[in-house]
Amino acid sequence: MNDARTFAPEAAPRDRRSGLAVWLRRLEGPQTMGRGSLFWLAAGLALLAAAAYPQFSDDYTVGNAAYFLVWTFMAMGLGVVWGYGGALSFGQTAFFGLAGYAYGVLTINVGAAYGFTWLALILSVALGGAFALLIGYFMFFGRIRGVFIGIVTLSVTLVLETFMAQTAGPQWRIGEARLNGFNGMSGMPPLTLPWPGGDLVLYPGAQLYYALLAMVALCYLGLRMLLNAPFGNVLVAIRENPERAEMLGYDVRVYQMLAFGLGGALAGLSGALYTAWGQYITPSSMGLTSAALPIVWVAVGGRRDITATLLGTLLVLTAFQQLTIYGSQYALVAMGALLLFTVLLAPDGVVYTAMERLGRLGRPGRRAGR
Amino acid sequence: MELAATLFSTAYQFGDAFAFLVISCAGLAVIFGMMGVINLAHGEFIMCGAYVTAATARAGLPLPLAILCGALVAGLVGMALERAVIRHLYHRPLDSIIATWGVSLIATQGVLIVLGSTMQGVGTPLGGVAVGDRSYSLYRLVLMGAAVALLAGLYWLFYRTRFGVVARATIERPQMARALGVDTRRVYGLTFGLGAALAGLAGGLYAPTMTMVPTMGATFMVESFVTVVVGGADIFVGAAPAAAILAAIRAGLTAWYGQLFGQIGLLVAVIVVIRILPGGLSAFIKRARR
Amino acid sequence: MKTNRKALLTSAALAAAAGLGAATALAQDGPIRIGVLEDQSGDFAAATMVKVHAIELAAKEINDAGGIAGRPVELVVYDTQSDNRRYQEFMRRVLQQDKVDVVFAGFSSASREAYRPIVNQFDGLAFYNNQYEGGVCDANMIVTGAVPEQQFSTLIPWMMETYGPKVYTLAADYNFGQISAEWVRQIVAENGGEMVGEEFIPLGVSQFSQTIQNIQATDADFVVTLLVGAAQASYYEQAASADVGLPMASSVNVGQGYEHKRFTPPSLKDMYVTTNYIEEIDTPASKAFVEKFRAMFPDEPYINQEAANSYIAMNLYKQMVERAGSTDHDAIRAELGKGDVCFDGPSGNVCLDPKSQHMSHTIFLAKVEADHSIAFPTVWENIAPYWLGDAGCDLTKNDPSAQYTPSSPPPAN
Amino acid sequence: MTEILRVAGLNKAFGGVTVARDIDFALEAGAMHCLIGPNGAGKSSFFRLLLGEHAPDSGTITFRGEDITRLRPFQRIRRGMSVKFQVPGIFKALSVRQNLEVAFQNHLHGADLAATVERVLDFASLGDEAGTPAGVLSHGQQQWLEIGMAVGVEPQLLLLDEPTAGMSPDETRRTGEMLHALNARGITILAVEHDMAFVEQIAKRVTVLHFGAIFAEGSIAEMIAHEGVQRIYLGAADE
Repeated sequence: MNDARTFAPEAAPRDRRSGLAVWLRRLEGPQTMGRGSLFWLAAGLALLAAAAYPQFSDDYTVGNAAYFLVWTFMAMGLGVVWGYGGALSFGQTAFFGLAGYAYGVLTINVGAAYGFTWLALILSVALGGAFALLIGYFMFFGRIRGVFIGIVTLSVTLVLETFMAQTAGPQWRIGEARLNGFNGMSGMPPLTLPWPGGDLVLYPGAQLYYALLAMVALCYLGLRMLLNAPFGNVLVAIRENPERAEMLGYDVRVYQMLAFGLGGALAGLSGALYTAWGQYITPSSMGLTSAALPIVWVAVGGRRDITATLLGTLLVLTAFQQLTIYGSQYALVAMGALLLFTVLLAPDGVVYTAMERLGRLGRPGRRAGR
Repeated sequence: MELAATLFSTAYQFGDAFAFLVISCAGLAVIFGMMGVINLAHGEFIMCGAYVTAATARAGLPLPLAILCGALVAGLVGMALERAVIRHLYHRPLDSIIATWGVSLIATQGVLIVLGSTMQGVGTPLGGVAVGDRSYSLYRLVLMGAAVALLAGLYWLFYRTRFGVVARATIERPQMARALGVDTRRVYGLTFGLGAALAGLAGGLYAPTMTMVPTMGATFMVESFVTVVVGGADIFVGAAPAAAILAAIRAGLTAWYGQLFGQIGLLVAVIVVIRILPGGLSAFIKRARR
Repeated sequence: MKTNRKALLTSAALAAAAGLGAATALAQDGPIRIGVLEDQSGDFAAATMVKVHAIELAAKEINDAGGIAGRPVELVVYDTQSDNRRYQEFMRRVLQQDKVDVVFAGFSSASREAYRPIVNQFDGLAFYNNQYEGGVCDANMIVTGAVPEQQFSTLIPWMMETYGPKVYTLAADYNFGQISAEWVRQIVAENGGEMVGEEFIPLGVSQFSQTIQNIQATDADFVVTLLVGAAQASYYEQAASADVGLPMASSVNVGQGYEHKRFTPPSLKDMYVTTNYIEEIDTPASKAFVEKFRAMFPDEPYINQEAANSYIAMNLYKQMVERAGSTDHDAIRAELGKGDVCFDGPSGNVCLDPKSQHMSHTIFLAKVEADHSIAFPTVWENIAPYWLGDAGCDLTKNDPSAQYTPSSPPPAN
Repeated sequence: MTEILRVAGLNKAFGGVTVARDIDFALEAGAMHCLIGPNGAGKSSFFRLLLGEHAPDSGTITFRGEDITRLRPFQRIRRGMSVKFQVPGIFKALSVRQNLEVAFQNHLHGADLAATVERVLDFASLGDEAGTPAGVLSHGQQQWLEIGMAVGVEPQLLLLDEPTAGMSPDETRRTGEMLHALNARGITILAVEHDMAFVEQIAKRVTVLHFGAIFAEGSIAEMIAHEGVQRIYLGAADE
């Protein structure tokens, strides 16, 4: 019998580059828009501008910007699950809420000393991710697909909301922490950095803003690398044609479950940060309206590209808040109109379309050979 | 006598839950089951039907006519919406979710701005009837009858009329239907309008029993979705048994453990059914029948 | 843990002090800025639009009469869309950016709990002008709405005397409903009555057939309905059409959501509500208030107790600032601490209680007749918000910034 | 020669429709074998059973000496099966190169991956199209791309479902050459095909399916001469 290794290289030179270099190379790639020095120059300038801007602004505006940054993690997570993985989750808020409550319970019981709030943050995110993995296992290994994923996830978040809303009584407590039903849990400390000469409490303001900005930048770059890694390629392949992906030897279920877990962990990160930001978390943050919001951000921004998702989310959050301030009663009408407009005229998302028009940034799949 | 009264009470509770599920889900089931569109503005069609019913009834129209008026107006609004928005989204089901949600936002808040935060309702007609030592609302018995009539009517429409046959053919094989000279766009438009009209009918039927506010449609949403999902794509084979099963779950849990468990039980039932029967009850029943 | 949190708060207050302190000093001669965060859209809009109007009415009156201590009043109004997040965003905005002197904010208890940490962080002053489940012991909050001890210690004994000792409670399954039900239970027991049933309804439930049967299965003399929101309000219509026929007692209906105006008679027949104000109250002060209100807002559907509370709160604030000679919160609270901050307004004479910073009320018993007109079988004058003070909350001594309930009272010290 | 695939007593029915009836079938390693039969004969269903997309009601499938009847599709692929569907199963939004990378990265990494991609591009005559989104390739090119995706990762057995459907005569001929080249390198090929000229070009042996059962088996010449085979094909043509 002949050697069946038909196309495999006989003596290809081994790739000697270090793992880090490989990962850095993946900052650019087919699954993400933007490549070349011009793009990175623009990105660097944007980061610089974001870093410098508290110097020219007031505390409120900076705190408000920090608040917007809080939500971007959930949006990027949904971008991965929906935009790249093709599974529309209507229940990211379930993981958001779970992690938010977990942060509250942990920090109320243990306190903020020795930087414990950060450990609590990590534990909460892990819990959100683990719960998402569990739900993901249940769904994807149960051959649930399409719109039914949306319905299952929505049901999960509504169950959590309905349950949490009735935990007002004193019997609903975990250690020191009262769940406090519909009125919500409060009294947890904000994120606190151990600092020589006294802990640094990250109230909404410049310090929290910088911490969040760093986290958003890291998370964004990390996702770019992951999406351009084999994992991202397979995820997109599954979105495009799950049957074919399976026939290439991929366990589609595992990839989808992992993507869903990642999305859940990122939603959890937003949830824990939100709780730390406002020192407050309610069941209504897992309700129908809250559950729909991330979908709106991602849809309007653009789900097919992580950069569009990030920028779009910030844009939509700002626009909606401004509408509420200046549009009074008409704000919700304008939001609805914005959604309709997006879906009908810029189905790939407003930011995505704009970026594509901008052209110079290049687009996935247009490289000729390497 | 005591036993008969208890039996009646149980049947009444079951029938009441069943009627609510069937009536509120019919419009959604037609639109989702036949067209594959998840219509998040379903609740707003219900609200539309309820508002029109209340307005016309208070203007002096007899209630049954007012309810038909509500259904008709909701249906016309639905056809207009289909033409303006939904038509462009048939090949993008996830986008149609977002678009209909946008419509729902506009409708809810628009009604609030134009008509105010609340509207006077119409009282529940017919009064009560005593069975044993308890009394029951006669109108709710009428609703149960309406639910059964609705199912029968839909069956007749889709299996015994020309429109129904053409609609089913179009939805199953659009290209083929087009090749046979069917104006498929018109069929889609009419089907969506029918779904909207059924939602309006639900609003009209329940208008006399509920508070009239712009957000009233939202209270129907969870139940309708749950029923449609558990039922699966075929509304006749699926929705009716789904409504029956869910009504039993809901009425049972509510009676034994209270409203909280009734509510949560419904949602858990959905998750479990989707997990065990991905195609819903209708796919399961069809397979078993073969 | 507690001390730890306090320390955090102090350090934050210090951080914020520079900005805020300078602002108040500078603003001394400009207008007095009042933040208004109320739901003008979303689920609660029906009951809260009128609060904004009441504040606008009070502001106009104050400005026409020369302002507060000669300074005009300026309103900074935001629509919070019945969304807790908007409360968080806008409370931060009014305190940090608009630098208002005082905030009038919140309808639902959840919204209050959402913004309270922010008020505490910036050491702001907020008026919560809503009837609620009680128990907020927070120096930064002044509450003008009625609380359970004011509404139930009057209502329940009267109902038991009039209709009988057997009580069925139907309550919304969240904080307000559960805590109010707890009060009802306690007062029924104290008066030798019997709870024949208690049922909690999740928010958003609109179908009540089973509940109606549960009530009929008991031999209740009357039903305490503590239902909240548009969906749950469907109960009355459904109960009436099933001929339940029992009198109802409530602390939350009519006075807030004017259900008797919105529903078709006779679905609310024989409902008894303790409220501190509704527009039907037939006193000269009330009539004058309604007349002024309708002159400015002719289309106002209904002037409810929250509208009166908001109007009263504006006038109380004016009085305290003028007495203190400053908008400084400590100076204002010092005046409040004297215990004689009172106002004779549309609902009669009311006074602020220094210990809890809640308000005393004249409680009217409103009875809904078959044609949905209102009768007032009785009136209780000058009912104090006694529970928090008795339970151990004393804001003149310390500030726990917490919410207590009868089953989790302030820690004994 | 060793046996690479054995199917024994395979049965499958959907409701009342039997798509596989007592199928016994074996394939020698290195063979180039065609499945023919009229529409609805169960050819595609047989493939789906082999791939594990459908679970059989009874019977066993043995691949390289291992019972794979209960394995999931991706597990069978990892054991050396590979498939090209009738409808091009490529990822239209990805470029040609990315399609190949996705296809191979399960097994290969870094420079190995790059080198293999280049070879397959060359083999499938797609070197000039590497950066083009696969969706805009011609029909024939899409088919070749998919064949490339199917063979890059050293499969033992390649399943082809109508590889030349919709191709021009010239494309069909080049496809045939491609398959011979693959077979010469040791890949066993099992193809479903309608085009009898093409079957003659590639197949040594042919199996005829009819109503889910094996109707006849033999060389291509035997099958063309077979009276029964002629009858079912003519019968099918009447429909």
